[in-house]
Amino acid sequence: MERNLTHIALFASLIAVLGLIPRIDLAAGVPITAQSLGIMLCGTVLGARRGALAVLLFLVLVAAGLPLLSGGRGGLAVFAGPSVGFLVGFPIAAFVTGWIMERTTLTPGLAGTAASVIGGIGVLYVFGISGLAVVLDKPLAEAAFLGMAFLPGDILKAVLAGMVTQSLARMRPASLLSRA
Amino acid sequence: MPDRTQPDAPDPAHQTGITLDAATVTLSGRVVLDRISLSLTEARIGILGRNGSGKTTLLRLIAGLIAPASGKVRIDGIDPFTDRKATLAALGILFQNPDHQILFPTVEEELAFGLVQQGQPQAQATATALRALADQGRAHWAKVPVSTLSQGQRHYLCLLAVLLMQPRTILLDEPLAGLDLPTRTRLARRFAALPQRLVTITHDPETLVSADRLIWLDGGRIAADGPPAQVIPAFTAEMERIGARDADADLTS
Amino acid sequence: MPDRTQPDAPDPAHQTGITLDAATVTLSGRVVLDRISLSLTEARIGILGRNGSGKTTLLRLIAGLIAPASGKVRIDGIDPFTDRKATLAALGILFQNPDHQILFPTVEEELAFGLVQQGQPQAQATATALRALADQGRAHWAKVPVSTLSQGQRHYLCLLAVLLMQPRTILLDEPLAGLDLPTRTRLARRFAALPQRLVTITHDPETLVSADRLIWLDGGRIAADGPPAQVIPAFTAEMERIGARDADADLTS
Amino acid sequence: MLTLTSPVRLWAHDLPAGAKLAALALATMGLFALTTPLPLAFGAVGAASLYATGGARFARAGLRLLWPLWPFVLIVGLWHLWTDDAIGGAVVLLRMLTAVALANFVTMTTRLSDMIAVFQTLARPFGPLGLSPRRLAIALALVIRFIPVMLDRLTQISQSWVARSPRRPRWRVLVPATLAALDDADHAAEALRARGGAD
Ligand SMILES: Nc1ncnc2c1ncn2[C@@H]1O[C@H](COP(=O)(O)OP(=O)(O)OP(=O)(O)O)[C@@H](O)[C@H]1O
Ligand SMILES: Nc1ncnc2c1ncn2[C@@H]1O[C@H](COP(=O)(O)OP(=O)(O)OP(=O)(O)O)[C@@H](O)[C@H]1O
Ligand SMILES: O=C(O)CCCC[C@@H]1SC[C@@H]2NC(=O)N[C@@H]21
Ligand SMILES: [Mg+2]
Ligand SMILES: [Mg+2]
Repeated sequence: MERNLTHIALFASLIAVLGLIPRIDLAAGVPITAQSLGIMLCGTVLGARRGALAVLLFLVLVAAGLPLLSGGRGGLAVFAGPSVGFLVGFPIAAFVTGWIMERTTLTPGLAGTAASVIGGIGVLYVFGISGLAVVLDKPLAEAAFLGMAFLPGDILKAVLAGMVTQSLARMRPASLLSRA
Repeated sequence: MPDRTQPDAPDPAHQTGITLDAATVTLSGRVVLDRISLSLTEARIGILGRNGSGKTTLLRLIAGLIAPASGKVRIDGIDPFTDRKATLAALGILFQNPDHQILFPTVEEELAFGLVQQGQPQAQATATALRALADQGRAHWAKVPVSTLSQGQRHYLCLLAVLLMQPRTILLDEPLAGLDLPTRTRLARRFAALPQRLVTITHDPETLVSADRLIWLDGGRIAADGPPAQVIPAFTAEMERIGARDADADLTS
Repeated sequence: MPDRTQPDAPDPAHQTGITLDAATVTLSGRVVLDRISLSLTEARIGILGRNGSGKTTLLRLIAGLIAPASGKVRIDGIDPFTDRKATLAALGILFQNPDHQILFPTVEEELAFGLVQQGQPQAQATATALRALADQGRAHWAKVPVSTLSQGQRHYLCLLAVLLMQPRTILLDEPLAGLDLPTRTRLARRFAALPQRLVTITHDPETLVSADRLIWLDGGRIAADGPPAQVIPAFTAEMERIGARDADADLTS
Repeated sequence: MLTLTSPVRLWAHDLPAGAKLAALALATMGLFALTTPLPLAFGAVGAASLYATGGARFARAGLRLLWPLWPFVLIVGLWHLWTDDAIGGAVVLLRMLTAVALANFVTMTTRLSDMIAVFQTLARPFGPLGLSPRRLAIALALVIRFIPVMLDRLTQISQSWVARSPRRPRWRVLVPATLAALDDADHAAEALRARGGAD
């Protein structure tokens, strides 16, 4: 029980720490950030429910005013900004990533990459691009065009997430809660 | 049989040694080491000092892991912060906490890593690592996950990893803390047999009686510098004096 | 002035103490403690043993942090694994590493937490914590982020947090390792003044000469159990004997 | 840790956090309901005057928080000029900047602990699902506590790497860092249990 709580909290910290890796501003004010890698890892390591809760916990602290998003941004304003779709999609992306991770029998590495591509890219982009479309008052197709700028980076992150998950499966099998 | 891993390591006497020239280190805006000047050429050097006096920071500075805010650091003539390649051959460091040092899941990978970084092909590095393990009667460790080793065993692995790279100087940060008495005795014996220059941090002055030179750090400055016969009595007396005082005056930051 | 934080802590002599009845602990399928039976009622108890002998595991078992695979553990009649609420009043544990113990970002929150857990309302708990800090001349610590405290200061904070909960027994896992001599002297003095029952793990038998009872663990079993005058000489002799042997035979496994 | 709270104290600090949040939610919905530039401009002027009540220093701090939106402003501006739709561009920019400014205003004038208390209240209905306010409070504190711990770990890991390699570890810190997070989580779980658990 305690273990669930602390794993959720520590992975929320991990997302925050990944935000300190310098960001690149791009595509209409939505940054390229290593934090989406954190979202993927929450799913692949913690599994669906705990992964989503870790992301929610992180978002609660951001909303409460801590500058934990990349570039030291935070507060309620980020939920009114161009990233809002991505932020709303974060916990859902982690959940889907974890859900797939829990159900496939692929090796942890392959499963981690595949789940990250589907959850951490596919699902996340649906929300992120819809958000962009609403904020920019543009058709989805045009927003999607902007969103594609993130694709190369995010594919790299999904591969990394798979590799990290594979290593963890080898080094701390008991801690890979998604496969416990 | 002598306990030497590096039969062909260079003789420390031929090296120019470690020199610091008014080196100052600032961490998060705080001066942690204050214009330290030192020239270390001895084979066995000890560093003493209270918690927070700057011992680990000094070791990190010498190892080139942090840069001085001002002043100069040279190891055998090399700038350890900028010339990483040359520093790897000149100097190895054993971290205080093995958990801060170990990077890889298995013993074999951990040992081979440093060799690959020094330019050996992976296959050769792994072979060297396996040979070193076999030499120590620990061939069966090769595939063992590091996480199942005890604290003392992990500590020992870190030391092996450093020795395998054959640096001319080894920096040891409290190498015996938390180890049991037999392991301590054995490691002390192994250290004594090493041909390299050793710089050792400790809280136990007794383990340094046979050193060539002791440096006592206090609040980021050198409080004393000399042979053990001179530094140890002064250090011990001062520590006892402080220990006898009321705790409260001091633990308050 | 004696250094007591708990003037009204219960007298250990009136407690039934710690009893283990053939308690076995298995971790990842390995038997780490093997049918340990003990009845501890003394005020000062020491635990000795080599790295990996099971000392920390024994403390965690007594504290109810892990359950025995078989056998029974009771603290003052309470099962520490299942009856967490009652155990909080019976027993506190100081982890070896303060960073493994501290849970909250500021000193005040860390101190108040245990009291809230014991049922005090938040406001009252915070007030008690602030009073305790003021009593120790550290009122200015209240809002300080724990990450800016030194290792020794964090260690001290953990001790304060445990004492504030006024448990009848305190378990200490190598409480003095890595601390400098003055801090060690002071903490030892503070421990000596505590009215509670103390169970202390250490690698330094000298620090246990004044204990009432020593337990020497070896490979998950009790190798010796008795007064210091009896256990220390046997332990030291054996450790020296092992230390004199070639390292390889033993570090294996 | 740094927070985004205001350097100056003003009247809005004394309003209950819950009320400010509710007002913000209403205002934001209102902004998205408006589709012509004029009413949106009134909204923007309203937001600006809120900042004005805090004095020059407060207003400057508020403007600084809007700065990260510059790429958004640039792209939207260029795009609408290119598509010859200046009015549409004005609507999007006014709406966004006003909504963000209002949200920042609430963040700047509400203490972190008050904001967290509101979230705890909001979480109350989810108690039966295991999301009790008390657990939420402990979890939030743990996150804040472990961010600096994890940063230290990252430094240690990079130093251990650099000590044996001429190259920087870069992304390779990820595995040891995640491992450290998992181990810290196990230790914290034990420390939590040692002091009564989280129920
Ligand atoms: N990143 C940092 N930012 C600010 N201060 C720091 C940082 N790292 C260390 N310090 C401070 O620098 C001082 C020296 O630290 P150092 O680790 O060198 O001490 P030490 O002598 O090795 O102590 P110990 O015996 O406890 O290991 C301490 O007061 C410490 O608080
Ligand atoms: N999770 C685990 N899985 C398997 N073995 C474990 C686990 N935790 C500990 N052990 C093993 O149990 C034994 C006892 O460990 P314990 O931590 O109790 O030793 P200790 O006496 O406290 O040693 P030290 O003096 O090094 O702290 C060790 O051999 C250790 O490798
Ligand atoms: O910091 C924020 O404002 C939220 C950032 C959302 C960024 C999204 S996550 C998916 C995509 N990949 C990136 O690198 N950035 C975007
Ligand atoms: Mg140190
Ligand atoms: Mg132990």
